[in-house]
Amino acid sequence: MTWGDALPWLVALPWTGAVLTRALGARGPRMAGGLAWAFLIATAALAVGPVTEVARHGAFSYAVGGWAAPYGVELRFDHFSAWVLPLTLLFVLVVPFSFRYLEGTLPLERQAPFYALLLLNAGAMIGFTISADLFNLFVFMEVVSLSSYALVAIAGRGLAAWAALKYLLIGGVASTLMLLGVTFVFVLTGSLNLADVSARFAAGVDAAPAATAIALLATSFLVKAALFPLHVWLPDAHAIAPSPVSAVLSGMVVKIGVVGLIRLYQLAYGSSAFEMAGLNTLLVWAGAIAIVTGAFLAMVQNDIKLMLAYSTISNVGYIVMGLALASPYAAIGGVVHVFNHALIKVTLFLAAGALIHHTGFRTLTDLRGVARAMPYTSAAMAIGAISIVGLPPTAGFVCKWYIALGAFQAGQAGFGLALVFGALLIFVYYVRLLNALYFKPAVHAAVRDASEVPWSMRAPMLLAALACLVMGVLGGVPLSFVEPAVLDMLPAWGP
Amino acid sequence: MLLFGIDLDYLAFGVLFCVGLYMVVAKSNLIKKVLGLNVMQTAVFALLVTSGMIDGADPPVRTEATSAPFANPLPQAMVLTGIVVAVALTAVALALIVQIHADYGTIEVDELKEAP
Amino acid sequence: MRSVAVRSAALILVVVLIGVPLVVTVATLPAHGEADAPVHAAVADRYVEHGVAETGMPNLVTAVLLDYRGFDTFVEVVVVFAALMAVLALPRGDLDQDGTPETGGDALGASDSPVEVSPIVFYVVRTLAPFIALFAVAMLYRGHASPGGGFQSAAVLAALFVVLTLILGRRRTERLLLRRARPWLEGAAPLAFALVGAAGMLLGGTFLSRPGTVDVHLVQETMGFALEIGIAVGGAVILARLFLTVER
Amino acid sequence: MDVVDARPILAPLVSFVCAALVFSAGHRAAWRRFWSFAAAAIKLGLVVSMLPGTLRGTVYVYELVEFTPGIGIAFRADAFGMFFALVSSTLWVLTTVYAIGYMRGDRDLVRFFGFFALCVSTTVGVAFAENLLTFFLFYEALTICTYPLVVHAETPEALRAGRIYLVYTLIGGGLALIGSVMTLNAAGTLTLAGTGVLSREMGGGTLAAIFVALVGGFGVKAAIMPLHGWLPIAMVAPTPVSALLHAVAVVKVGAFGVTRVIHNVFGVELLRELGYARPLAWLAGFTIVAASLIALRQDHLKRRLAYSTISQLSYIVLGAALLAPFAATAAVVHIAHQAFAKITMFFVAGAIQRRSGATHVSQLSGIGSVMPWSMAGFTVASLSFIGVPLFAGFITKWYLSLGALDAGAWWVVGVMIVSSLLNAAYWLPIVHRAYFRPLSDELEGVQEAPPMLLVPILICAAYVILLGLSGEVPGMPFSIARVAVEHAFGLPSVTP
Repeated sequence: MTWGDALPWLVALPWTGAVLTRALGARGPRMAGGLAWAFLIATAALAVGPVTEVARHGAFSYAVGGWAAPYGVELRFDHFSAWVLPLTLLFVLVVPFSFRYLEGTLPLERQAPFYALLLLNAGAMIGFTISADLFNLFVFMEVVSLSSYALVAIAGRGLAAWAALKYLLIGGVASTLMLLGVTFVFVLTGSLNLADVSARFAAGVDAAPAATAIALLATSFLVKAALFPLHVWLPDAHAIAPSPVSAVLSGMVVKIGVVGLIRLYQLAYGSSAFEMAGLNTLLVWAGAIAIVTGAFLAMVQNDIKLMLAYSTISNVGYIVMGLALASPYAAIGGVVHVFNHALIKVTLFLAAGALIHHTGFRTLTDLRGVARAMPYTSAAMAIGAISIVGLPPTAGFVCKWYIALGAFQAGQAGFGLALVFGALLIFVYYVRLLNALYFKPAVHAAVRDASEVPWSMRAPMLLAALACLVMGVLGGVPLSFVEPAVLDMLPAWGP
Repeated sequence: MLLFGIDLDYLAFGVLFCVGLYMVVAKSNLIKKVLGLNVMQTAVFALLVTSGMIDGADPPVRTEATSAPFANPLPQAMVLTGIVVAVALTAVALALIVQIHADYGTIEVDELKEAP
Repeated sequence: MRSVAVRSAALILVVVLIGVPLVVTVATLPAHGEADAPVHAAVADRYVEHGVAETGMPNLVTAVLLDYRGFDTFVEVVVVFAALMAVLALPRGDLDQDGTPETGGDALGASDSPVEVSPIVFYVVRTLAPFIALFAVAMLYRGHASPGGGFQSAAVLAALFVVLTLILGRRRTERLLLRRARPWLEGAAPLAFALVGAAGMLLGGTFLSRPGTVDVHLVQETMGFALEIGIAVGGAVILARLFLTVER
Repeated sequence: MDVVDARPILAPLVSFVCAALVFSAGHRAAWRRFWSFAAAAIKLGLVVSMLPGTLRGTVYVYELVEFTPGIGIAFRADAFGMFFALVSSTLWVLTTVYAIGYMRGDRDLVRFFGFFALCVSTTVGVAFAENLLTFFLFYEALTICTYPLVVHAETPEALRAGRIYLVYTLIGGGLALIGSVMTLNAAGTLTLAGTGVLSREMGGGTLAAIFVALVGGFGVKAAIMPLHGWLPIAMVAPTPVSALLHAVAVVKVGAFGVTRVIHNVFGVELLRELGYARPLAWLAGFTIVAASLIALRQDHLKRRLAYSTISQLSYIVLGAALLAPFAATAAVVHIAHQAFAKITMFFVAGAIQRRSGATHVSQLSGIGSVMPWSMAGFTVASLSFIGVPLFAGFITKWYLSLGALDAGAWWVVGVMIVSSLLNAAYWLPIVHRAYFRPLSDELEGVQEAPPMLLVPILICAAYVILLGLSGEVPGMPFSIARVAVEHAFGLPSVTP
């Protein structure tokens, strides 16, 4: 029984949990949440094994169904897949938050499908991260997207359904492009296994269709990751969804696009000669523009959740720019930010959800002076705000430090300067948020005497906020995984 | 079978794909958009299945009646999965459209845009 | 209606910017149709030569679908389950959860059926219903030897359910879905895969593997059959529920 | 030699824990005072316990975490760091006592004392930073912690001051980040332990960019002339905040940073070759004179103090920029002299405001008769700034001039003389108005400052005199400064 055997169960466990939550929840809706939480904790516990295994002995793979790699589906757990553990732990934080949060938004009998969808989403994201088969990635991406569309539409009336449908249509087109990319790769090489395809690409395959295949796959992943020009669907979807869902969407689901991009980099290793350089410069510029416009749009919003949704677009820009700068430190910065940003965004959305849930207001002007009534929630919000902009000693700073370093190392000092000053100036606008919470007198009575959220909502927020600070100072742990992951990805970038 | 120097299957795929994409982008009726999405997916499935075909080969079911050159079974399995995914997507899309219609009484994008 | 400018702009965007380059690059793909095309290079010949021997399924597509790439099908089945969860989670799903509204008697074309039904259709469908069900079961049973399989029979069963609902009305066909067991039936497919996967591991193999020597296919067939039934039943119930929930 | 010891990290940690305690359960005033005071005392004890070792030349090192090779968070209590930590922890004890007295009955005290403790923990963190990354980490954390204190009053002007403060300090932070990133990129290491990590063959362009970025970045907090705008406006903060932050913590971090860059990042020899320090010295000289001229016209007492701080800070920058051992010693030791003198003045200004509500110099006529002891402290501090012998200020000016002569910078002596005259021109009238003018009617019935305020004033004033007299006595700031400078200039260790 090697740790490889645990890999399929990392996916099957949450999914079985989803079915059981749905089935048992239909009878006793109260226990749906608890059951879902139990399954997620079990998955997190299970994930510890493979993560320690990869830390000790490096990447390992597992042939599902007993068929060797190119013939059957292969699951591969490399250093980057260790992202599975923090992903599950963040879910373990989000679910208890939604116990009390859903009381106001979802009728009892629809809570079981809600938790089932969360579990399906978690399992699919884990699956996407550990799968090493192109078609398998496509199907996992579908489960992630489908559950995300549903989770967006779950609470609101018409407007949520409309936002979800927009998300669905754009996501559907992206999935079709991905399948087309997979078809191209299949027609060119006849195999679907990532390593095998990469070897066959390296062995030489005619350039034009291979470039189209990579372009198609890249476009599809960038739509799912909501990189700047392809981000249109994100703000409405993430702002309208209930807050725990927004936390999951902005924190983790968006990162699945980035994971896809990284797998594409590893796939394209063989054909790095002709178009990787082109893709890199395109992505660096797209990332830079994403940082600026995302942050600018976030600044001008008055609705808290819209502000956070736009700042997700800006942070995806950080990650993609870090990856595309093709220098070791920049890539480390980009990859670390995949995790750090998830952590920060979960903190922010949970805190925002708690504020909205207890005061009923969504805009900064209405939420003035809420810090006196809800000190813990505002503290989590403040720590999140400081981290999102990337001031030390928070988690957001680590990525900025490394990407700036990588930018200088890659000789593109301009991006480094833009990155540093772009982020810092934006903090002056995030001060608007802090001023509103702390330093302005309360306008509405509901805000002045709002009660602090119950502990089942407060504990996840504070834990996430604490993790934001701890990961800033003790960033060593994630970096011990990210560095090897980046080093064996480096050759993929060619000139 | 070549037409204008391009393989007929590939040309058919291109046309179908563009029709589907156009429907998704330009049509204002939501159901037509979802149909457009289906057309696009069908185009990709068609390309996928035909790519595995060998001229004059039998379907990949090994019985006494069928003989040596068999079509490639892998793309057909992939298409089967793809179709099921397309069904699931369409089901959710239609459910959303029904929800929108219930709340706004319209499924035209232009009218929806003015809605509060 | 949409202004002409928007439509023509979309047309140009689609056709010129995406359509033409797409067709051009598709044309550069290696011509298919020959046996030596790269598409068959990697894995195809193994499936064709040893497929029947290794999986005991003459229908190679089902062999690939259920055995070689069984994990894909597991994920795919969960996609369908996720679609049902999505539809049930929508606000309109409320009414259907506890009980369907009590309407309509047993008369011809019950009042709660969504369409008026002519007597001819009513009687033809009633007589054909058992044979359709039989055909679905046959397709399921022969799935591993001839074209067919779990999904196809699920589709046929669901179509049958829809037709019956049209002529008999929701309340009577609702009972077909065994209210108490319904939530479990919906999850039949994913559960089946999980159980078969676990069984594969217990018998010493990997997840979803099917131990069995080249000639003794007993264990393989039972596990394969269990998956097929799971997919058929799960798929049919899910599709039926999707119809009921969305149709109302 | 380096000794691995946990104390360099325990010192910042103590006040961090105190902040956590105050935030979580500080609602009861008694507990809050107890924790603030206890943390201040423990921190001082920790720092003093390391003093004997530092004088013997031992350096306490503690590595917290290593992110990737060459990049990590580590602490190093060398002589210069010890000097700055000693000054700030001593003053934190006095300021805590003063703040408890001054802020009684004010609002949001939990937030005030919490962030107050956080500020000092970051200041000591900066003092003990082993590399530029740790230095930058605490440098920016200090900005975040001081913001709530600057906007404590929550009035529109306070918020405006806070925003201006942030814009200045964050641009400084950005510059410092760019500088550190370029240093790491060029030198491969960020350590501040050696006497300079950069070298000539890294190319003039990058070296110039690094110098401008780092000195500019830290210069914002050191309030060198073009970058000083935020300091006078931030005077809107309550007096204990102005006293500790704008006389000791925030501004000294800037000056400390500039000196670190000159001594440990570039190294004295390299800067002599490159000649970048020359324009910095001119800029500092200009700031000294210009700030004093502006201070002359300020009627608002705290703004006059602010401009005097700007001028005094440039003494430190000037001393470091002259690249001569004596001037460097003057620079280092002036951190203490200016801190104690300026904090006394702020305490007195606060006491006057608390007692009589007077904030402008013109309202102070005859106050010496009603508040004799406070004004006595004020007078001592003024004499020190003017540079009268037997007071701390004299030693700085004396050694600075000696260093200037070594470095052949004659104009510096002129600047010293002009600045002394200007100081006299804007401090003596206040002393004169306080003691030799009849008591103005608004000040009728004003009593002396309450003991909680008066005791810190007198202690600081006494310390100013002590510093003036001590000179070579081991254990006193001057001897620590000498050890720090010997390390930076690579001189043989002169002390026993």
